[in-house]
This record gives sequence, C-alpha cells and structure tokens, in this order.
Amino acid sequence: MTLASLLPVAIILSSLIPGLAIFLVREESHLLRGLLNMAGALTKLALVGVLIWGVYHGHVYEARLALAPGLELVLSADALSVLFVSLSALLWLVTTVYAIGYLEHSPNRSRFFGFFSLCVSATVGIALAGNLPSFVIFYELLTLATYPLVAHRGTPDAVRGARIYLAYTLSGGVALLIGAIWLQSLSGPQDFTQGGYLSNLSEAHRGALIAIFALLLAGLGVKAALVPLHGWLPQSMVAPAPVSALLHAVAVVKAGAFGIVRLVYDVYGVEFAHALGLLGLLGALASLTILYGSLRALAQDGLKKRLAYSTVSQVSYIALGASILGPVATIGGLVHLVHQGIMKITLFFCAGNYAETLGVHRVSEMDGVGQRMPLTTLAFSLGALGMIGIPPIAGFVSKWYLGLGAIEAQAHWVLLILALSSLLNAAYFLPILYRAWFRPAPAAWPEESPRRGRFETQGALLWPPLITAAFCLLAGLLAAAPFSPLEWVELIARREYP
Amino acid sequence: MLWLLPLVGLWPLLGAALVPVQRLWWLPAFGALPALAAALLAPLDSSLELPWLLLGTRLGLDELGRVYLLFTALLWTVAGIHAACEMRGQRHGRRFAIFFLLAMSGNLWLIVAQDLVNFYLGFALMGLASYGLVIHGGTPANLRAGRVYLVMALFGEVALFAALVLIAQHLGTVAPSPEGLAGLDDLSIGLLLLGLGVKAGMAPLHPWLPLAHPAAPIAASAVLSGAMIKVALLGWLRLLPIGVEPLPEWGTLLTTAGLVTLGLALPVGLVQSDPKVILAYSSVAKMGFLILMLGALLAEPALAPLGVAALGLYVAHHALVKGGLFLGLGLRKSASRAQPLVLAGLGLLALALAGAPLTSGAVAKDAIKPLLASAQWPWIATAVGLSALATTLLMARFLWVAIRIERHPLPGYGVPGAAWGLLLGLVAAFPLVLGAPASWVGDPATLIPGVLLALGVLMLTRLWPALARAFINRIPPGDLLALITPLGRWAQALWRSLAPWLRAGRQDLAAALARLARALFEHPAPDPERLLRHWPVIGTLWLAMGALLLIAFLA
Amino acid sequence: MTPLLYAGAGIALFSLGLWGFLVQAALLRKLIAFNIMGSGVFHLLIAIAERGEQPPDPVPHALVLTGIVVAVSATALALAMGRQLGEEQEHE
Amino acid sequence: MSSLALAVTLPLLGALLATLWPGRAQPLGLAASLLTALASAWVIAEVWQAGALRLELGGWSAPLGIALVADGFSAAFLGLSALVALGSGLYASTYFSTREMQARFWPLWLLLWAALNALFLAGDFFNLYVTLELLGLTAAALGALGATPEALRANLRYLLIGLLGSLTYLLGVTLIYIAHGTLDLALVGAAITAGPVDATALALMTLGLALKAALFPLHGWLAPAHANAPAPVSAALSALVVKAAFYLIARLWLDVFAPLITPWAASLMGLLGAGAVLWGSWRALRAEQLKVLAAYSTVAQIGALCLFLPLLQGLPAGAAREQLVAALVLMALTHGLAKSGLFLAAGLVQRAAGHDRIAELGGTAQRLPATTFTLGLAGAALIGLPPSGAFIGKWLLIEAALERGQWWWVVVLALGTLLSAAYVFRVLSRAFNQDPTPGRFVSEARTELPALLLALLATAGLGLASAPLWRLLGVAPS
Repeated sequence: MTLASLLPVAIILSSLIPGLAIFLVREESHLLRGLLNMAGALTKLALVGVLIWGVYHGHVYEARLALAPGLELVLSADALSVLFVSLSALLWLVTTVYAIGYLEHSPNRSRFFGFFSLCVSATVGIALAGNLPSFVIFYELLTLATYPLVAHRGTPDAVRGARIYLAYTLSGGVALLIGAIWLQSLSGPQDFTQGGYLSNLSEAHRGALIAIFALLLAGLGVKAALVPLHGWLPQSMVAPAPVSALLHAVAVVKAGAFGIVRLVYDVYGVEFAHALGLLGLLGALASLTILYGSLRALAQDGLKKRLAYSTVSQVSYIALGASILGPVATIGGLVHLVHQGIMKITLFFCAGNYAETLGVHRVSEMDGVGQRMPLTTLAFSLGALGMIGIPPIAGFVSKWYLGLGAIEAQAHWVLLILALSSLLNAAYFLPILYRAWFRPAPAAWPEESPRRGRFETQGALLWPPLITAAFCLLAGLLAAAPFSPLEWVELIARREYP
Repeated sequence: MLWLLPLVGLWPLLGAALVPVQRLWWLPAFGALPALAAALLAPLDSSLELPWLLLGTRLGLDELGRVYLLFTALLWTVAGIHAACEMRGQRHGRRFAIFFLLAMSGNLWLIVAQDLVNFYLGFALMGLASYGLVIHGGTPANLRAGRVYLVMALFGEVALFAALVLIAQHLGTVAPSPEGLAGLDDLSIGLLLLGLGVKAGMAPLHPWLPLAHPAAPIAASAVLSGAMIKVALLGWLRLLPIGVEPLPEWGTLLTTAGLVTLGLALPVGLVQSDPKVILAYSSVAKMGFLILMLGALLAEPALAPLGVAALGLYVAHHALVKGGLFLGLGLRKSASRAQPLVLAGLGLLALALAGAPLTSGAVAKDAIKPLLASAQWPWIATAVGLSALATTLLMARFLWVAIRIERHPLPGYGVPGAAWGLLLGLVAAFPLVLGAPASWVGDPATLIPGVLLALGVLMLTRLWPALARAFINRIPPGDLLALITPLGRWAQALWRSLAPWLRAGRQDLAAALARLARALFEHPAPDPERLLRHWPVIGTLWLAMGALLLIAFLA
Repeated sequence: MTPLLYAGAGIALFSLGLWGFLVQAALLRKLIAFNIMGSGVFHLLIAIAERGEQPPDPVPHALVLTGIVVAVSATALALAMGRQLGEEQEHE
Repeated sequence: MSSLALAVTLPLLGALLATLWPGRAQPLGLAASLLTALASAWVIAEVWQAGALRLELGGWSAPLGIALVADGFSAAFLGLSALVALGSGLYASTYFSTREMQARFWPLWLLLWAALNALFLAGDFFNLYVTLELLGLTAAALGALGATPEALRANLRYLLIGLLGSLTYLLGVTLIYIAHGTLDLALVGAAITAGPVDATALALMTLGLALKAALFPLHGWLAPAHANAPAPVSAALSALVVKAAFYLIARLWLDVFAPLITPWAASLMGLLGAGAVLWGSWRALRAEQLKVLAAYSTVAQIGALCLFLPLLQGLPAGAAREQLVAALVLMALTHGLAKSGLFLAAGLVQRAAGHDRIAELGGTAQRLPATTFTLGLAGAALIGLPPSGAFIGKWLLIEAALERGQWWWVVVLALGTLLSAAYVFRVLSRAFNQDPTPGRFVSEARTELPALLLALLATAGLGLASAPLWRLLGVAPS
C-alpha cells in the first residue's frame, strides 16, 4: 500500500476510529470524548488539506480492495470528491464544536458522538467512492449510521421519525442496489469515469439503460429528497439540531444529490444521458421539487420544518444543474452543493440556538429574537438572504450560474423556475426576519436556558453559526478568488467538458 | 483617487456595523462623504479591477455615473444629517440608522459598479434595506405599505436578476459595453424594463410607491423619492442598447408607459390630502416623464449623446428638489422657529419643480427640449405641456396642504435646518452653475396658466367646500391596488371554502391508511402457523412437494 | 422373485408406517409407526443384498445394523422426552 | 493422525470424557472445544494448501470403505461451525451456571459438533445418514435442555420430524445403492444418469432434507423449537444444524446430482425459497418475542439460499458457476455467524429483562449497549446491508439473476430485504428511549464479547476481508 493509496483510507479512518473509540468512552468523560472528537475532526481537515493540494497538482490517490470477483471497493479522489470531502470535513469540525455545546447536558452522549463520527465517515466514503458498488456500500452505511442519530432523543416522535426515515432510505437503497447491479451486469465492473462509461454500449440496451437510470435516480432521489420521495425529511426533524444541520447540509441529503451528480456525469456522462432523453426527466423532477418544497415550506410554523422543506427545495438546484447540458449549468449545480451546505447549516445552527437558549421552536414565537440574540439572528439573516439569492451571499452565485447555464442550453424555462423559487424563498424566509428584527420581544421566552455565556448564549453554540455565516458571505464575495468553491467547481467542469 | 471607489460602498457599511454604538449616533450624516469625495476627485473613465471579488468586479465612474454619484451623495448627506438628528435617542433609532446606512451603501455602490453583479448587489441591498425604512413607524398602515413595497420590490428584483443573467449570457462577461449590448433579445429587454420599472414607479407597477414613500420617516422618504427611484433610469441607460441601435417598438412602448404614468399620477395626486403622498405622486409623474423621454432615446439612437446628458441633468435637478421638498416638509412638521423661512424654501422648491424661470427646473426642461422635439408623435409636446400645467397645480396643492400642516415643535433642529438651507442653496445655484443663461427662462408658458388655474381652484373650493370634498381623498394612495385588493379577498374566500374539503379528503386518506396499518400490525396476529404444525397438514404438504419434485425431475 | 417380494414388502411397510406416523397423534403410536417405516427400509436393504449365486453383499447388512442402532437410540430419546413432558404436564 | 479424523474424533472424545467426569464437564468441554476448533483450522489450512483432502478410514477404499473428504466448500462450513461452536460454547460457560446443567450440556454439545464436522467431511451417502441422525438427536436433546413443557413439546416435534426426514433420506440412499452399487459420493456422481430411479432417490433425499432444513412450507417446527431452546443452543441450531441440512441439499443438487436437475425442479426450489423469504420475514416482523423473530428469520434465510438453485441450474462449470457457488457459501456463512450472534444477544437481553417481548424491551436495550450493538450488527448482516458478507452474496445473486434474465427473484430479494429491515429495526428502535444509559459499553465480557465478535465477523469480517474465502473456494480473484 503506497502513500497515495493510504490517503483516502486515512481520511475515512480519521473519523471512523475516533467514532468507534467514543462508543467505549464513559458517559462522564467529557474531556476525553471532546478530545477524541476534535482530534478526529482536525486530523481529517489536515488530511483533506493535503488531498486538495495533491489533486490540484494532478496527483492520483486511489485505494482498492477486492470484495469479490468483479466487486471492488475503490476509494479514489478526483476533483469532484475533493469538493464534497472538503465540505464534509470543514462542516464536520464546526458541527462537532456545536454538538458538544448543544448536547453537553443531555444523556447518551457517547452513543451520539460515536454515530456522529460514523455518519461522517460514511459521508466521506461516499465522496471518495471510486465506483458504483463502493458508492452503494457507503450510501447504505450512511443510512445505518444516521438512523441512531435521528432516533437519538428516544421520544415516540423521534422513534417514529427515524422509522419513516429508514423506510424511505432503505427502500431507496434497494432500488439503488438493483440499479447498480443491473448496470454492472451490462457494463461490467467500471470505475467512475469523467464523461461516463456507458456511451459505447450497444443500442439494444437503450431501454434497459433508461430503466436503470430511473432505478438509480429513485434510490438517490430518496436521500436527495426529490418529490415525491421527500416524505422522510420533514419527519426526521425531531433529531437534535446538530444532526439536522449535518443531515441537511452535509450528510444525507447531500449524499443523494452528490450521487445524482455522479450518476449524470461520471456514470452515464451528461451528453449520453442527454441523448437518452434522461436529463429532461431529471430536470422536470428537480423543478417540481424546487417549487413544491418551497410551497410546503410556506405553510410550516415549526422553524425546523420550514427549514426542512426549504432543504427539499434547495437541494434540487443541484439536480437541476446536473440536468442541464453545458459546463456553466454544471458549475451552478455543483457549486450549490457547497453553498447550500454552508447556508443551510448556518440556518440550522441558529434554529438550534433559538431552541436551546430560548425554547423557541416555532416561527410564531420568534418575535423579537433579533433583539435578544442579535448575533445569532444576524447569522440566520445571512443564511436566509443567501437562500433567496441576494448577493453577495453564496446562494446568489449558484443561481447566477444556473441561470447562465440554462440560457446557454436554451432552457429558458429554468429562469422562470429560479425566479419563482426565489420569490417563494423570500416569502417564507422574510417573514421570519421581519419577526425577528421588527416585532417587539415578548415579556418572557418559552423556556429560557439558565446557561448563558458571556454573549447571548454559550460560546460553543454561538461561534459555529457565526463562522459558517462568514463562510456564506466569503464564498459569495470571493467567488472568483483562487480555491473558492466556484473556482474549484470550474476546474471540475473543465475536466467534464474537455 | 480610484481607491476612493470601494470606500463609497464600504464606508456606509462600516457605519452600519458601528452605529449601534451609542456614541456613534452621528454616523448616518457622514456615510456619503467618501462618495461625495469620489464624485469630485475620482478620475473619469478609468476603472478599478478587482477580479477576485464576486464574479469579477469593476468599479469606475463615467460621466453619467459622476452626475448620479454627486447628487445621490449630496442628498444622502443632507438626509443623513436629518436622520441622525431626528432619530437620536428615539426608540429603534439605531435600527433605523443601520437600515439607512445599508440602503445608502447599496445606492452608492450600484452607481460606482461597472459590472452587472455589483449593480445587482447594490440594487438588492438598497431595495431590501429600504423595507426597514418604510416600516420603521410600525403602524398598521406602515406595515401594509412595507408589505406591498417588499412584494413588488422582490418581483422587480427577480425580473432584474433574470434580465441580468440573460444580458450576461449575451455579453459573455459581466461587464457591459455599448457594443456588447447590440442585438440584445426582446426577452432581456422586457425583463429589464419590468425589473427596473417597479423601482421607477412605471405604471402599472407604481402602486407601492405612493404607499411606501410617505410611510417612511422624512429623511428616508427624501432619499427614497429623491435618490433611490432614479437608479432605475441609471440601469436602463447603462444596460439598454441606447445609442447603438434603434428599437422603435420598445421606444413606443416606453413612451406609452410614460404617458400612462403621467396621466395617472397627476390627477390622482391632486386629490390627495397628505403632503407626502402628494409629493410621492409627483415623483411618479416625474418618473413617467423621464420614461417617456427614455422611449424617445430608445427609438432614435442619434439622440443618445445629447439625450443622456439631458436626462442626467433632469434627474439631478429632480433629486435635489424632491429631496428638499420632503426634508422641508419634515422641518415644517417639526421645527418650531423660522417657519416662514421654511415655507419660503418650500415655495422655492415647488417653483423649481414646476419649472419656473431662474430655477433648476427651467434649466432641466430646457435641456430636455430637443428630445421632446424629436418625439414620434407631435401631440406628445402638448401632452407634456399639459402635464407641466398639472405639475404646477400639484405643487400649489402641496403648498396649500403644507401651509395648513399641524406642527409639533421639537427642539434641536438647527443642524438639519442648516443642512436644508445648504441644499436650498445648491438648488438655487443649480441654474447658475449648470445652465447657460439662455436656459434660465425656461418655459413660463405652462407656469402662469398653472398658477392662475390653481388660484381659480382655490377660489372655487372657498366658495363651495363641498366641491373639494367631492374629490379629495376619493382615490386612496396606491390607486390600482384598491382595484386588485378584492381579487385577493375572493381568492382567500375561495380557498377558505375549498380548504375544508381538501383537508377532509386528506384526513380520510390518512385514516384509511391508518386503519390498514392497524389491521396489519396492531392486533396480535392469529397464528396461521398453528396449521403448519399439524401432522396431517405437514404430511400433505410434504408429499405434495415430493410429487412435484419428482415430476419436475422427470419433466 | 424373492428379493422383489421382500422389496415390495419393504416399500409397503414404509408406506404403512408413514401413514401411521402422519395420522396418529399419540407419541407411542407415532414411534411404533416410525419403527415400522424403519423396518420397511431395512427390508429393502436386505432384499438388495441378494446376489444370486455369490455370497450376499455385506454392505447393506452393515447399513441395516447401523440403522437399527440409530433407530433404537432415537426411539429411546423420544420416549424419554415424552415421559418428561408427561411429568411436567402432571406438575402443572 | 490426519486432521480430518481429528476434527471428528476430538469432539467425540471430549464428549466421552465429559460424560465420564460430569463434575469436570465444563473445563473438559472448553478444552475439547478449543482443540476441535484447532483441528478444524488445521483442516482448513490443509485444504488451503492442497485444494482437497481425502482420507480412507481404516485403509478400506471405496466402494467398500468409508472416506472423509474435504474440499473448499466443506472446509468453509467446517470453519463456520468451529467459530459458532467456539463462541457459543464460551458463552454457554457462563450461561449455564449450575454444575448439573453443565454436565448435561457439554457432552451433547460436543456430540453435536462432532456430528456436524462428520457431516461436512463425510464422503459417502451412508455416513451422511448417520451424521444426520446423530445431529437430529443431539439437537433435539439440546433444545429440550431447558425442560419447560413448551421446549419439550417443540423439540419432541423436532425430533420426530427429523426422524421422518432421516428415514426418507435413508430410503433414497437405498435406491442409490440399488442403482449404482456404491455409496461413495464421487463414484455415484460419476455414474448418475437421468433416470427414474436416480430421480426418485434424489427426490426422496431432498424431501428428507427439506424437513430438516425447515424449507417453506415445512418450517412449522422450527420457530417453537429454536425459540424455546437455551440461547447458546438456539444459536447453534439456527446457525449450524439447519444450515447443515441445507449444505447437504446444495451438495446433492449442485455436485452429485447436477445432471439430473431440470429447470423445473430448480425453479420449484426457487419458488419454495421465495415463499420462505417472504413468509418467514413477514412472520418475523409480526413476532412478539425476540427469539421467535430470530427463528423465523432463519426460515427466511434458508429461503434466500434456495434462490441460488434456479440460477445455478444449467450454468456450465467455469468461473461464473464457481463464483455463484462461492457467493452461496458466503451468504450461508454470513447468515450463520450473524444468526448465532443474534441469538446469543437475544439470550442476554432475555436474561437481563426476564423476558424477550419485543414491545417491552426498551430499558433493557439501553442498559446493554454492547448487546444492542450486537443486535444491530447481526441485523445488518441479516438484512444484507453492506459491508456484510450477505451484501456481497446478494450482489452476486442479483447480478446472476439479471444476467440470466430471471428478474423475478430480484423482486423477491428486494421485498425480503425490506421486510427483514423492518423486523430488525423494529427491535433496534427499542434501544432508543429516554431511559438513562450505563457508563460502560461492555458489562460482562465473557458473554457479550463472543456474541459481538460473531456479529462483527459476519458484518465486517466476511464483508471486507472475504478474499481468503474466495481463495479457499478456488475462485480466482479477477
């Protein structure tokens, strides 16, 4: 095993090993658990830094393990993996800090952090998976690792939410599995290849390839919360805030979206998928999801539920980008992978802060929170405005490129979708901001936490949203600067469209 | 001095960040100073490239930009002084100051921005922050105005976004150039007109304006009506292929829209009783006039060099005058001393707006004459003349209402008053600095009949007060909005009558599913396996299986 | 002819035992039926050991002997369990 | 002495000694277990090197003599029985606390192991009969160790079913001897023709084994028998004894009688397997007790293994067939390990809670993190989630089904996967409630660790490090 093949493995192990170790840590050992967590997160970040450097300079990192004849576990790092890996590594660190602050006084911490780390390991595995079987493996592992997190609180609601989550994702997993196997039986074992590896299959397989795409899309669509497969997402909102944050920004939903990107670009190849007429299907589904999610979000009073439906809507931008032929739309979709992540995680951190500090769970209770928690609300505002697509926040950049790409591909209707979606986003986010900043605060909060740090809440809860909000701002402001998400995504798009 | 350009937007932003500090209450007054400095000192037609910022940023000043930056910065400074003094120590004063500075930053930034994205950035920042200004008072009327404003502004922004994306795709870059804009397709132009038309108050997209401008505190109204609505024109002048190719159809459309705006805003404004609403309608009318002129420019590229300069002059004049009117109205409402002076100032401004000789209005009108002369339809000059008459009448109405205003004496209005005086001075000096003496006279032909007409109306209403009552306040501010509000109510009623059905349907379905789930899971399962443990059953199945196997083997 | 007769008898015995095994409910009867089935198989085995003039094939004999041992121990175990079951039920 | 003979005689010897010194049954039993496991490892090592082993007992060669043979297929199952028996034995050493129970358990236990090893290594039909009988007797006796009326009744039924199965099998063996004059597997395999006698013999043997393997719809005996047995016994019954019968079916169908198998016959088995998958999983889902759930899950797993038969039918010898057979073995091994882990964990839960009613397990699951973890790992393997060996097996199975155009088995597998997920997570969800948690992960290492290790082996070991198994089965990694 060479150093080059060791790196992807090490990146996975950097959270897997601490995760397993944490299970064995006694419940009371805050310090040890925190140390393990932070050591894992920092190590991973450092390793990912090396990876970014290496991939940028064209190094190849690849590890292979034969599971069975014709079935290989491949970990490899291309530019697309690096995008997702860096996002996960970065946000994992932030979320870990936040989770430590959030759950410091609740039961079952070792279990929580153990699965938390496993969840990230699986996500990173998805990012680094070098072929479809490996992807499927990590995809299923993610389901497994996330289930305990959703059920963590142990209330009947939580268990029910987790059950629904599982029913959806496992069904999706089966569809994905069958699709992947079917594909492999046609094409033989193949690694992900830029530009796809199916275009030289004979014309006779056309029908099968379309069916396989539908199967795989159904499998991925469950996690990516494509309508009508999104039902689990709002239900899983019962999870603690850090979990929701991770679920929505990095892990589960993103894994689905990332899978769709892989499917379109590196399995079918975007041009071949277009020739098969599959992009239209994906685009229609994504558009429907974007609008439907936003409409449902409008009607939610629960803050986290509203955010959940917002995720349903926003994540489909990625699929929408993948469904439009052309490098510019690719950039728009891929960069949203990162942008949506940092924006949504900010929003969830803030929602968690309101819940944990003030006991505020509903939009209707948010009157005047801006006066009580100005910094948190500032971060929330940045995230929300970014979601709407107000410059210079990250979401604007995604929308801009999606729009440009759509026009390039002569798909002007996408502009309409983007416009409607922006309006709907505004319609469900701006009232929250209005309440927070302009309404008078109530005499007493529903359940104000007695623990309060030097600022409006504990430091571990306050810093993460501020940092991610700063990311949102910087990702947009410095979009054209070297090593920004946008620049990195342009690198990917250049390779995909030579 | 290019380094001043980034400061134009950053300085007010910094101010917004710092203004919550109690001792820095005066920051709004100084927010526009770098912009003022940049307008005076920054070299023309050279630009500052910041390729790493956003999608590649280019800041710079052209002729039009300098004019815009100058009057915008001036107005913001004067309004800022008002705002700082008025809001000092008030409830939510700091919140107001933040939004004021944010809107200022957006307004100034979009002027110095030479690329599409930064233009949009400034535009959006300004538009959203203004919401905070509009609803500052917090009364139900304010909130309604804010809601209408926000909805329409968002529609406008979204349309503008689409237009900008289309233009960027057309250009292949984010920095527009006249040559690049040639051959722009109709969709882009239509969206651009729509997007900026909301901000400009172009009929029928104007109903928010007479609601929102009066709702805001005086200082905010001044910049809203004076500076902010003008950016729409800036956007059009920069992004439409003006002077590059003739677009007669679009020109006609704009001309018509301008005429409609004029024809709608002036009569409706006349029957208002709130002086701020009157001023707001006057702004709508003026924008209609400008849109009309823009239509002429669009149809005839040869007019462009002259026309753009004329429009710039006119806009500058209107911005200062309208801002001054609002601020003066504020002084009229609040300041205790020197009311005669305030009234005199208001009179001067009203005259200027009506285009009286020796005022800025006369100069601006003179500049715009060639445009009028080349208009597609000969009767347009007549229509414009009529509108000037109506403007005079409107200003008379304004003065009438302003004189009778109820005053709430407040101390500490010395500084704002002085600033206002400065602004008055600028307006007064406007013709001297910018206009040739030949243009000072302007066109008194519409003014004198206007004044006479106003006096006539005054007499009539004195004699028959019922006549006035029959008209005044018959049309609520936001005119067209009153027409579509019932539609919204009907839709709500429809939804209310349908909702129970839908809900019932959904509940039925859910109940049916729940029953199914209960039937499958909840009852303790009867054990069908018991049967499979009976020996005769086992035997039968077993023998049958054997028979089948044997048949299968031999098949 | 004789081997065929034996074989036929063996099959018949097996079938008879099988019938009893499946139909009879009582443990003792089941066990007897089981032993009858066993006897049927052993019959068959002994029948095929016949090799005309040559001495009979020893292999089936060995099989039958082993089979008997197995059958006996199985019967014993079943009886023991049945008895214990009976005792437990009495206790209840 | 040969490794093959040792693998059979060592447990026998242990059983004998444990019977002679009942007071020392436990140490003797543990020592014999260890030695037997070592002997099994030795066999596997030899097969690894030589490919296949054959030992003629007493120097008598076929057709007269008795032979022990080992190839990759049997070595794999030998390894499975060694692991499960060792783990369960270790677990049993604390599970049975009284001397009396230990004295009863160990001889039977070692006898069972001896029978299993002999069955896997037997080279002729009659030896197989003897080992089958021995297996049936010891299994029923072990199952009844708890001596509750339910256990006795269930295991008596099991015993009788087993006897019926053995006799039917013996009848089939007799027919084989009539037709071919030999009982050696290899020799018979070479002489098989597609005639009514051979067909009848195979049908009879399959019928007999189907009863013992609890093939749907003949599985009625399994759930009560396994659910009422003591935990370590249930583990061995479900993981090994049933699998042993299936092992034999697979041997006969894939190897000895391969030319006889028609598509119809294979499809019939597949159909029964499909029925087992669906019905067994459904019953497991509706089960109210953890051990009943585990037992029905065994029914479903056997069904899943049967699905391989229609796909292997007609597949010419070669890499594809070898791979699919290997996948079958991998799946069987994974199930075996996972099921034993599940039963052992279920036993711990039962002991901690005093019952195993799933609906009331909340607090208990919370108190035993390691055991809950075991349940989760074993469950993942039973569902066939990655990276378990069952996942790989399933992958290859579905691939074969799609390649051979028999997509309906895929539908069955998909449904089975979902149902199994439903029943596994029905249990796991009990682990999440608001009870307080204990400070430590493992509370009793000697019982919890064997279960955990078995489940871990099923999930991670056979999934990620299955290369040695492929090599053992002679499949070249491509």
